[in-house]
Amino acid sequence: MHFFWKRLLGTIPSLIGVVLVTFVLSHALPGDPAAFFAGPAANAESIAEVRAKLGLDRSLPVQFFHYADDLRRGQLGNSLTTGQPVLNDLIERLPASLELTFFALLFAVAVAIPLGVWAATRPDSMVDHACRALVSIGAAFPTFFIGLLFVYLFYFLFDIAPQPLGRLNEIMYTAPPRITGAYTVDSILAGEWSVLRASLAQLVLPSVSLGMFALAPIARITRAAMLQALGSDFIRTARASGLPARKILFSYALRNAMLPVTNVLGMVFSFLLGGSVLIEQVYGWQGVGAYAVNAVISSDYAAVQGFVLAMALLYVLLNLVIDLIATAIDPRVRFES
Amino acid sequence: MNTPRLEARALAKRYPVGNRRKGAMLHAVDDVDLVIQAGESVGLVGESGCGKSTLARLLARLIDPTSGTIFLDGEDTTALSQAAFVASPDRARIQVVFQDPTESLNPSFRVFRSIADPITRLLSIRDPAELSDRVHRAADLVGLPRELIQRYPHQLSGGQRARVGIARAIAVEPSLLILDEPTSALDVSVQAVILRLLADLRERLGMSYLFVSHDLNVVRLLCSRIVVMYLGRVVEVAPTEQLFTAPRHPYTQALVAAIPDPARRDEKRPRLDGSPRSPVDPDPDTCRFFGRCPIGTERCTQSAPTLEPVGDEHFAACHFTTVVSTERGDP
Amino acid sequence: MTFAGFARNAAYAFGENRLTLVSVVILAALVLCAIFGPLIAPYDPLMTDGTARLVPPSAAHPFGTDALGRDILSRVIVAARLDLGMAVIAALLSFAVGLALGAIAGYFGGWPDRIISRVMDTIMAFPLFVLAMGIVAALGNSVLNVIIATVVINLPFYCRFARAEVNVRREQGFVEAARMGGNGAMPVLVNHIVPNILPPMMVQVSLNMGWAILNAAGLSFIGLGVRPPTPEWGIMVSEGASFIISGEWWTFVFPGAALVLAVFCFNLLGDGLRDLLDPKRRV
Amino acid sequence: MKAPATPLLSIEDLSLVFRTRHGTVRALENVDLTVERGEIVGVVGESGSGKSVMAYAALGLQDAAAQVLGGRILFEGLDMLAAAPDVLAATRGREIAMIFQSPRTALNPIRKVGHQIADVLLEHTAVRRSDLRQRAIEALARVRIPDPERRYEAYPFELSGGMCQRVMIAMALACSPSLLIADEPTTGLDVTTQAVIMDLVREMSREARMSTLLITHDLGLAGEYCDRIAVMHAGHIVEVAPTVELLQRPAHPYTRQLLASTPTPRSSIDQLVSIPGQLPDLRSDLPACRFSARCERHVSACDERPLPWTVISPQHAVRCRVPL
Repeated sequence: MHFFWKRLLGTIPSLIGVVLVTFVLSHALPGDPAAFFAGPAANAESIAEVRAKLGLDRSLPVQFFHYADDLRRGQLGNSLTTGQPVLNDLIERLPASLELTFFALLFAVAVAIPLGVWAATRPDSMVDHACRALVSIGAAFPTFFIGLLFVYLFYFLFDIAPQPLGRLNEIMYTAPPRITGAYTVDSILAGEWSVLRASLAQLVLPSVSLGMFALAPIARITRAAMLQALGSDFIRTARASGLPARKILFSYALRNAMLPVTNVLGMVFSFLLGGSVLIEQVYGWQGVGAYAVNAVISSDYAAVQGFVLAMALLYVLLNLVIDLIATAIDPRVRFES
Repeated sequence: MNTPRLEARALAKRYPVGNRRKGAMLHAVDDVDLVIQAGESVGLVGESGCGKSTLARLLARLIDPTSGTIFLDGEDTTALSQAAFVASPDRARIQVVFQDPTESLNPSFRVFRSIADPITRLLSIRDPAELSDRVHRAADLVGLPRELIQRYPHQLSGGQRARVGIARAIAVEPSLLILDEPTSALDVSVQAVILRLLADLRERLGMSYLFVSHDLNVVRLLCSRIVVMYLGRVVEVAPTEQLFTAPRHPYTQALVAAIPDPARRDEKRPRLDGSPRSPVDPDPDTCRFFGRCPIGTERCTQSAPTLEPVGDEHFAACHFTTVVSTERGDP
Repeated sequence: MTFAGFARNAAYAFGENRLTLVSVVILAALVLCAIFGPLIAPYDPLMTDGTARLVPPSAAHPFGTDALGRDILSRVIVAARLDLGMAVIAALLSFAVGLALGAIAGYFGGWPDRIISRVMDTIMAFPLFVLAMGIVAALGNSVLNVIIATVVINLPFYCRFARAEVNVRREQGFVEAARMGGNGAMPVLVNHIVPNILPPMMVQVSLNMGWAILNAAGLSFIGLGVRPPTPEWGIMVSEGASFIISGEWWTFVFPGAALVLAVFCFNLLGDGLRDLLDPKRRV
Repeated sequence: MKAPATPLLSIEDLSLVFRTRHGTVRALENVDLTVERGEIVGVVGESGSGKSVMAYAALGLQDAAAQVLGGRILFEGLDMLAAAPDVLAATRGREIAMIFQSPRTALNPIRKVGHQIADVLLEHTAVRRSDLRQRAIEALARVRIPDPERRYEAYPFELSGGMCQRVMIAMALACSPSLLIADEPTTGLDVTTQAVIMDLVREMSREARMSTLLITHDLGLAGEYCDRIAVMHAGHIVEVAPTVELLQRPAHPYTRQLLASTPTPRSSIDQLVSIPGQLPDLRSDLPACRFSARCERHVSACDERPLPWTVISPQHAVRCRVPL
């Protein structure tokens, strides 16, 4: 597992970069950071107080040191709107966002990869055209617009989806005891199957609308990668060796095609984490995205900063996982390092 | 003897590889001496990765050597860095014809601009009439029909592109032309045309050639002397016929024996097996060919052979070439 | 390529792919809206009418009216200037800066490359929409800052693309030939390499434009950048969202559809351009 | 080496076109070629002559855009152009094997080379899974790959081009096929490696009495290793003859010029002859003899269809009305 540690070490520059950028965004930009942190209702006196408290009267390197030290201790400051430490707020809401993102990814991957493979094996067929149409359309729809359309169609018009108001209909069900914070997992752990069903029902529309935007890049790259793999020299060799079509398609072409697909997953996660902010807004989902939107509107800066930092750390972590998967698939990457 | 057109002394090019801290160096070209006389045509052969292309680029001053000097007509060109040499008038005196005629032409330039660009830059000719006159003269020299001068490279055939590449190089009247595998991307029938053109041009313009190729049969046609490289070093230098009939270095022997030859189809010829040693930090006391060499002994790991005279104008770097003129013999 | 050759290829590619032609026509219409919006719009986009609130699409109001009785068609038309403007300015700025940085990193390598690449990696270490939110929140809630945020998050794509394209060509024969012909580093880069990477870069611009529109609209949707009552598609969708559960679909569908149409056309145009420039498909 | 009544492979009157967006490419026209048992046959031609297209058709692996207009390809009585896909798949790798140029890309980059050989063995032979590894290692050892146990675990990128080509040969020979098709197997390899690889191919062919069809652009290479040579020009086979006879007494003007334009260890620059003109555009209307525009011996009879084979000697035939 030599490369594992190498990859882990490789994330350090990204982490430093992330911390530096969030610091720059909060401390070193034009405008008065103290005014930001003090909130919209502050007067000159309280701003000065905040400035001293945050150490903003000191030099930038010193400020950065304090900032990094606070981060190390998990001090992200207090939210003005909730009055809670930002860290607590984030921890409370993060599982909801992760649950949503996970199901969105699941939907996107489950639809896009088979579709891309299918389209690539029959170029210029109906399936191929359908795939390309879906990709073009999927990439053109703003996440929030899809979300609203789904609500209008499936809740208002056809009445087959539950009310788009959060993670669980709190009038009919009580949330399962918190273990992971993800309702689906917690309800399974608690054996509360009706709650599981209810929370899954709430999840369907938001995760499908969020997944729609990830669908396009995955299907597109799967199709392209499969086409390229199927046209490559080693597939010709496999055909000339008389290997069965199934084996050529799956264990030769698809495995090679998975490399570009894994590489595009990084971008897909970027879309998903960004899009989840909008989807949470549309569906009243009590995740970190909705929390951040409220914080932005009410200039609750510590909360916004904590959110940006948390998402960036999460994203760095996800990229590490993607990297490890790519390394597991491709021996060349393993030997490169 | 007259001042050579080009003389390289102890030329070396090393590239750092892998972890910077360990300081491992890839020895692409190592301690190479080379002389090309005025009007002479020298062949440079060796397998891929032996450093012949790097050497050609060093001599063309496209890259800076790690150490060593290059004299052009007796002047040290290495006094200037590559970046400064680009702007010097000497730049026009060495030109290169590149390997792939498709890749070596700017796809967004018409033929005229491809040939005219070096003329304006190196000879400072900006007068449109004179420029166009020069371009046409170069095109005529390589037998490129004038109606093709306003075309883009993708509208030309492979042979026509090769002609453009040659026209561009000779348009600035160089005294040394480096030919880097100029025909390896062409079909034999086109190759024949280009080779004859090159032979003809040399005669008419009196240029010196350095002809880099992996194909001994092709080099033979144009060159009077051949330099053989192996893993960054020159292992043998000999007049062409002598190199073919009496190669002295075991690598050259294998190289000559490997040329497909219907006339010798049933002969058992020496073959070279195995793969070359690593060019990264090679042991200075071991012959680079050791391990692949059919006659190598322990002695080859104790001191690396250097280029020694083994005959008239003939040099080889091997402990086991029986030499009459020196006391060094077979141990 | 000669102009006639280009025209022939263009005619060929468009004939081959009618959708690209359609997308060009629609985009031209959108650009006309962006330029002459206020002249074309049947009503004043800001004029409220208390007697005609939430009127469904009709002859008088083809797209209906919103909660304040404003004509949605007029607002959708006038919004084109802001939406397209933000995206075009952001895409062109990031294109120019990204091309310059990427070309330098790709051609010179060494420490300029390391610094530029490290900065781009750091931007890419964030989920981009989240970073855009953070930038707008830090710089202040304004249209200009939305554009700046969009430029920043788009920069890595152009920069990396240009870097890779330059890197491929740096070692190619025609670049070495240009150096043999007396071209120094900057002339090689500017006269020989950049003209050859412009066509693929333009494809990127076109493909990226749609994404830039989506980002700007997304930011407006959550209340960043544009403020009411300014007509802008994202904020109109957001305003219309509250009327979904009472069934007034036109309030959010039309501005949303305008967004989709614009993004869709830019994507199609990008695909069409890519086909057009693909040497394998040249006649 | 005299053949029994039926040749191992016979390509009969094969005509094949590619339907492309820029017109119909007449890639092969009335191509006839036989390969006898145990024989090494070379197919020589410049790029675009159709030699690779013919080789792929012999495996039933032609491109999707290819359309066979007529003729058939019989391999031990099996029509490769009409056989069912599963019959073809069972024949490929088992009875007919193929090796390619650029061996590095011809191997699956993310699969151990040993496993790739094992895949072929598993598909075509009754080998037990427990013996699979051993059999694959034996296949590697047969082509004299040093340290085959270790190489079994290697990925293609860890091996040199020459070593990859040996792996390809090991894979091709794993099931002891009766025909090996080698498509420019040494293009891109060094001359010394080329000699080793070609020696190996020849030795393996002789040892196993396997027939080999060598596709190459290098007349010298074909001249050294083949028993018979077929020369292709613009989708036609213009001449077939035993190697020595072809090299010494070429009957087709194109063959003679091709020989004269190929540098040899004895030719000089003044003897080097270039062939006037270019290959004709295969999308245009073509004359009966596709070389006629480049031929100084062209007479009006040359334009009459069909262009007949002229027999020079029992094994030497030429497609020319005015042979040398």
